Amino acid sequence: MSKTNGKIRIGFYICHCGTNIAGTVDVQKVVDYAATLPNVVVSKHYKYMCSDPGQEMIQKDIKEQELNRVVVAACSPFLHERTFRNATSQAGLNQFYFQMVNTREQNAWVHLDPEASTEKAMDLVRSAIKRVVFHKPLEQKTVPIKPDVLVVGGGIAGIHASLTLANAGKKVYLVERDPTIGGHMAMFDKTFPTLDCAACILTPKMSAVKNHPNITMWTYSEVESVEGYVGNFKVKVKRKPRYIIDDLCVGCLDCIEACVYKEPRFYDEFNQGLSKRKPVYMPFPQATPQLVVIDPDTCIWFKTGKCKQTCVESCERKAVDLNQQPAYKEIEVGTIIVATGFKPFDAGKVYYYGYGTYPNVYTALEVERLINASGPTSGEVIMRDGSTPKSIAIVHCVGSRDKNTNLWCSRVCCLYSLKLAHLLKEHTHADIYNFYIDIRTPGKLMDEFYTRMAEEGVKFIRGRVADIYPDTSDEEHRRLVVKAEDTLIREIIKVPVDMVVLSTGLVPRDDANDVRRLFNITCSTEGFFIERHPKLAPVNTFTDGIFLAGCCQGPKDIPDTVAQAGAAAAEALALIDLGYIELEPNTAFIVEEECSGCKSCVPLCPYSAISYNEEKRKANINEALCKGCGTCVASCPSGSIKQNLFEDEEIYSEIDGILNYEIYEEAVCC
Amino acid sequence: MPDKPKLAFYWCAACGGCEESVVDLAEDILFVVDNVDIIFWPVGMDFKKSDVEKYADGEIVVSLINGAIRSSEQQEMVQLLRRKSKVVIAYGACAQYGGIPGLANEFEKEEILKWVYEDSPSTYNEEKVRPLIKYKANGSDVFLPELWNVVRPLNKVIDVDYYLPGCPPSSKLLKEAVLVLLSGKLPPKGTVLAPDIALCDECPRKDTKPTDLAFTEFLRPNLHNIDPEKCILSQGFVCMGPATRSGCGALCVGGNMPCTGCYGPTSRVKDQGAKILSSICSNVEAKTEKEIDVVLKGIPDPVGTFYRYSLAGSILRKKVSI
Amino acid sequence: MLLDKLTEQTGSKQWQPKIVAFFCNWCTYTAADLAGVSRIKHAPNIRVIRVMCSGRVDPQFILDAFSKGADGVLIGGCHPGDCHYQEGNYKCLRRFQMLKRVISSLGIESERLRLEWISASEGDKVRVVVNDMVAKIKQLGPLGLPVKYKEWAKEMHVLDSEIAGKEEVYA
Amino acid sequence: MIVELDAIRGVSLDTIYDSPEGKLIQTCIQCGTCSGTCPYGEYMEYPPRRIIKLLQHGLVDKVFDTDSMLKCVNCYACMMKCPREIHLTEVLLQLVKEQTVIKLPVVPPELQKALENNYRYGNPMGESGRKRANWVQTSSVPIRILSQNPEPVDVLWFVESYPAFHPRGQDTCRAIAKILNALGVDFAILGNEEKSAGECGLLSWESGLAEALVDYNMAIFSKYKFNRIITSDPHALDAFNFRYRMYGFKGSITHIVPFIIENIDKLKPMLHKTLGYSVTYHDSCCLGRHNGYYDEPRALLKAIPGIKLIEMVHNRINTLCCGGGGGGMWLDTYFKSQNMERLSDRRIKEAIDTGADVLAVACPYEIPRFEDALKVAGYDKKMVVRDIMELVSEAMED
Repeated sequence: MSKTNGKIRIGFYICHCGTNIAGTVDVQKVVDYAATLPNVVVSKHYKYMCSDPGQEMIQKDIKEQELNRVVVAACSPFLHERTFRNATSQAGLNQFYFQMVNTREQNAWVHLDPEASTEKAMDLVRSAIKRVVFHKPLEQKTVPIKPDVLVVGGGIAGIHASLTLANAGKKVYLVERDPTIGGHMAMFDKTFPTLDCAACILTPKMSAVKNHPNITMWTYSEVESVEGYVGNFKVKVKRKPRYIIDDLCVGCLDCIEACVYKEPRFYDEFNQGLSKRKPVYMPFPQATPQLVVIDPDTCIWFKTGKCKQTCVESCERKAVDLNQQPAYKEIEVGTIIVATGFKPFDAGKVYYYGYGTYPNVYTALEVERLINASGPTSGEVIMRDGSTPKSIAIVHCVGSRDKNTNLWCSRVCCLYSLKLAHLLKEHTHADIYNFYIDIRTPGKLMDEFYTRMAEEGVKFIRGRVADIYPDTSDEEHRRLVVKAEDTLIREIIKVPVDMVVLSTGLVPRDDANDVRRLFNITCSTEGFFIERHPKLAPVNTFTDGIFLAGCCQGPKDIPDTVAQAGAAAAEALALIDLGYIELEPNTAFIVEEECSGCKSCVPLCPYSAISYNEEKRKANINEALCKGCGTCVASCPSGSIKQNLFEDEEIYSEIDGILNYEIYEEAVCC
Repeated sequence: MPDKPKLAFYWCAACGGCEESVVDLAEDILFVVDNVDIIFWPVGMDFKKSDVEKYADGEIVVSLINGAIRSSEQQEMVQLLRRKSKVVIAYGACAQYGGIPGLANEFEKEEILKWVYEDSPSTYNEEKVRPLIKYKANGSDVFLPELWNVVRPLNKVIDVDYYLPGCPPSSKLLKEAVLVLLSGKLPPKGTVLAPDIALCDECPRKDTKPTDLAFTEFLRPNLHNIDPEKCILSQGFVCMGPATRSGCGALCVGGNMPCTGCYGPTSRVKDQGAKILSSICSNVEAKTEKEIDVVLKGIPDPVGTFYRYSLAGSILRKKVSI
Repeated sequence: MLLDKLTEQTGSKQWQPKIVAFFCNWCTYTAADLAGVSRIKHAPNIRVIRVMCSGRVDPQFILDAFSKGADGVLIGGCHPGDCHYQEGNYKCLRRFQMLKRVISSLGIESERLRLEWISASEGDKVRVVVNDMVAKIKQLGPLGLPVKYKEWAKEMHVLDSEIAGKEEVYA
Repeated sequence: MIVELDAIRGVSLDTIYDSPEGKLIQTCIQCGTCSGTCPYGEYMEYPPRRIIKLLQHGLVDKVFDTDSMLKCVNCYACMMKCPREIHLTEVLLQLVKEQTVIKLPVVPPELQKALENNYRYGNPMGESGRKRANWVQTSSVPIRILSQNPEPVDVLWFVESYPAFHPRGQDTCRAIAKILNALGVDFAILGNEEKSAGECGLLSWESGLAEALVDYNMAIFSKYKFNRIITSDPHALDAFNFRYRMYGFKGSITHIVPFIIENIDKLKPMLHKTLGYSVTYHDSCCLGRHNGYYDEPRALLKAIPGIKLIEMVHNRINTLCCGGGGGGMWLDTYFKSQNMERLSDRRIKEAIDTGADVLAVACPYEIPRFEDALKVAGYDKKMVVRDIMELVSEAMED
């Protein structure tokens, strides 16, 4: 005979989490208390509930004690709700007969007073025990996953993720905003610590993307809108007009030669403005795809409507089309990888470093171009005033670790500063002074690289640069004086140098907020996208089916970026290969005989899941479209919409439990 | 005719409309009179309290009590009727939720007395005389009922078996209720003897209501004309219909006025006012605090609008005094 | 006796406000978790009920919590424009603006009901908001509606005994 | 970067770690920006970074035996550049300064005198308080003095000691009176009732004196009805905005430059004279670095017809101090005795390098300091020092 006899039998468990919970919450007291509550037949504590023995204990009790409800007080449900639900269902109970109490993140970790903490735990445990009574057995919802993937951003992260997926046989759409893929890595000269040439390792991957049959590469394009959900996103991509017909252009560059501007005179983005380009240009020699682009902001035809259009005439293949309009592509994908990258910190924001005021103050990215063999000076370090520096100061932490700009350490600056020190020394034999706060070189072969630079004679001065100003004592040469406290020898030093390199940090892109909204993911206040869990789900977002790769999630170097891109691709593949994803059954439904057909709920649903049935004169919710926010439930004026997992009774019982309402009941009977 | 079931009517804090509704039965009242023995009906016939006291406990089969409870006398009378009756029905909105008298719960008793006996424009009372609960007249003590601080629905004072909603209940519902009671097939205790679905269900303008409701302003029926063909809510007038039980046949809408909610909420709702607030506000179009406030200003008295009949029976019951 | 016990619980020097919070799953609940992971200490007076979206917060829940003894109710949702469900937070805001008017005309200080936009990254804002709310409610003192209801009911009980006396007079 | 005044009220070196400021100090990364940017950093045995480290190790007493903090001129450079936003100038250095002056075997006589004068006469130069409003008689426009006519007034102009007594300061005062009058501002001054607000840095040497002056001036303010206070002295602005607020001052205080900028549309049509000067503007530490008024003075100068503005190498947040703050005004002799370069000398070199005709300022200390420095450099015939208000007034002439 069943012990349950139709009765509710609750098993309650509280986890010590080592001392994480038990150090603050008196778990014995909570267990003793829970045992006195109605319907509780088992009340236990254990060192680690999420461990195998912990789970087995629950399963054993479910079977032996014929439990039909389980409540576990442990960490956040985001961490282990799934674990305990699985344990519950493996013991033969519907997994939704389970309720979790957040006793670690939202209790033990944030409160100091053990008494208050224990009392809070008891309130929430009582609340969960009351709630779980109303739980219903539910089935999980499964959603099929479309196999195609959208990768947003064509830097090294997007390139690597796309190739990984394409090599696994999946169809990939790679969308890049700029006219070429390659991102920041394409601008670098060499990479630390191995000093391999960035172009040599990147360009083969760029052409592999271009030539891969499974990759549709859309450059000079932007994602306009994203609708739908994991498994079935509908994405609209805008292909900006490059005024060149892709299929006809062979990259011969004749049109550039023919442009009415005889000399290049506009800011060249790829070379950070250190050289000039024409309105019609190829971003850089290895640009992928090998297509020129016409920039309407500088082209005289677009600005004045008057031009001889020599570019059009020059093209034998008639590839120049000045009337080209934006084209819109609509695609359906099951998963999305966001790899939108970073932006270097705007060095002008640290006003006293004189960037933009003194021509010989450079940013690190400018120096990358300056020392690059295919850069504006063909790799010779010739400064804006035409001279070659004999002494160079490299200023670390520009815009980083500073409450006035950005708090974070950008992680790569120390190492690229060392790299630039080496390359500048190699190119100019100049004296190099690195002004640093701390040298941070974690990772494989990184500190060895630091040692090597020291051996090469690069000078290191521990002190943050406080002021940079022209050296007035030297009237002809106008060198720059770099002033700082050398904190190790405790002296204020003024070092006259010819060139200053500002090692700027990595910051989120200006439109991070728009991108975040577009994909319905979250970002920190500074603008880096937030991963689902910093350790256990580092490439997932809070939105199922959308993954992160590269510096859009936070500053990182190339190896980590590539590793993360691979991980994001693997996460997408895991979904695609399973073919479906299980979702919470927290959908809303309308009880037809209760609905008066007042139609108030219909406009509330952003997913158009609610429709009005003209025949029955009632509203109806399409479960497949419902995302389970519960807004219509709260709004239904006659209480005729319910939400699975969040029914009114369940929430009322939580409120009752928290406030221990029984003690009042006698008082309020009449 | 000792065998006919005994029936009592009583009124508490009410306007008298519920009593009228009994008369509204018209010729059907004869049917009622034929089948029951009305043993107490202060409005209609001359009975005394002592007449009721004479009956044995439970001897009265049904008491239909209308009006809210706000004085010592009303409490005393309904407690007496409860003792003497098998079944007590809260009759009408006031007995069920406090009704219009329940809106007095927005004020303190002293505020009310001061207004009525001193400050209202039509009052002339220089000595500020107030009624006494007990005074001597011709040598003997005379008692007046004491006004309570709180207006209560009937079920906060005595145990109530059934509810007949409405201000007043429609005669159709009353007749159906009487028939059910006479048949002896009693519904579960606590039942509201009206359909458990909102008014829109039977509203003649239901089909004119759009599915893309979005409020940009709220209008008041005393200041703006109502289109007699279209859903009143969709024109921007607060209509309580979506949050109110049906059963009246959408009488007010038939008279081109919005529903004010007298039938109370459905059984699934604890607080009618909160629910209609939730629904109507959710459908406001504005998105910023400022813009939202501008639109919501069109409802100058939210408590009086959303809780017109249900304040005393709502979750919060009454203004909290310090 | 019971009343004394209740008063003791809600009115004594040891009185600690109890705040019922409704946090949306995606932003504010996550932020509260982040506060935990970052060990950002804050007042222990808050009891969180997780809902998927601030749009799920039925005004009835708020009133219910007050009537059952909450001294304050805090709703936490995603910032405007950031709702995981696009617009649930706007719906919450609209109801909130009206509900504030309702409760304050019924004598409940509007500071007892608070709506805050706290994004998943704003762990520290959880601390700031909770501490601030607790401090403000401590200043206001207990709301203690259940105790008040009990006090209101007294007028009826007091008269129960008087009725007995009066009946004699009537007789 | 605003210090929570409530949080530091009553904080001492012993209790600083219990204050929110103490938490900030614990986050110091010893980067040395403070010492590196300090104009006298190279002359200090314990520049700010080392003071912080000593404090962290409980050894801060060592600093009191040196004259390091005597050399702090309250220029706010360390504080504004600190990557941890430690309020060095506002909090820690003030506390160390007070201890330093207690421990000093001999207080430099000039400083001693200035402190005494402030105490006895209500101004640092030792002038009779009864002559404070004498300059009013030389004004071309009528100026209301509240003690004579205590009717409520819109704007109370807090004149301060240097403008009231120094001949060049009085030039500025007359210019301000003329401008306010032309703009139709309802204004008045306290006249002889006014006492020095207590220059913010000077106050830090002597908290007793600070309290006396704060109490005095706040009592005077409470006698009259006015809507806001303006002043031409950024040091007074700082004193009111920071020191006075700690003692409960709640009034609105604005410097004359942003005040005029509020009325710039009304002023512009009155500026009909083309001046034709090339001008370089010196950002005062208190007005610029500490209160963030970088654009307003420049906007005002640009509104004057014919003025060409040239920037010095150090400007805005990176400005070089004139050396007059933090008591520096009365320590020139002491600094000279220590073979320290006078900061005003250092500053005018940059001004001369610009080739400008006029060095424009917005602080009453700077006129005498820079005029003197130009004289020493033998450059006083080529460049003149003018308060912005003087230039505006000049442009208003027919």
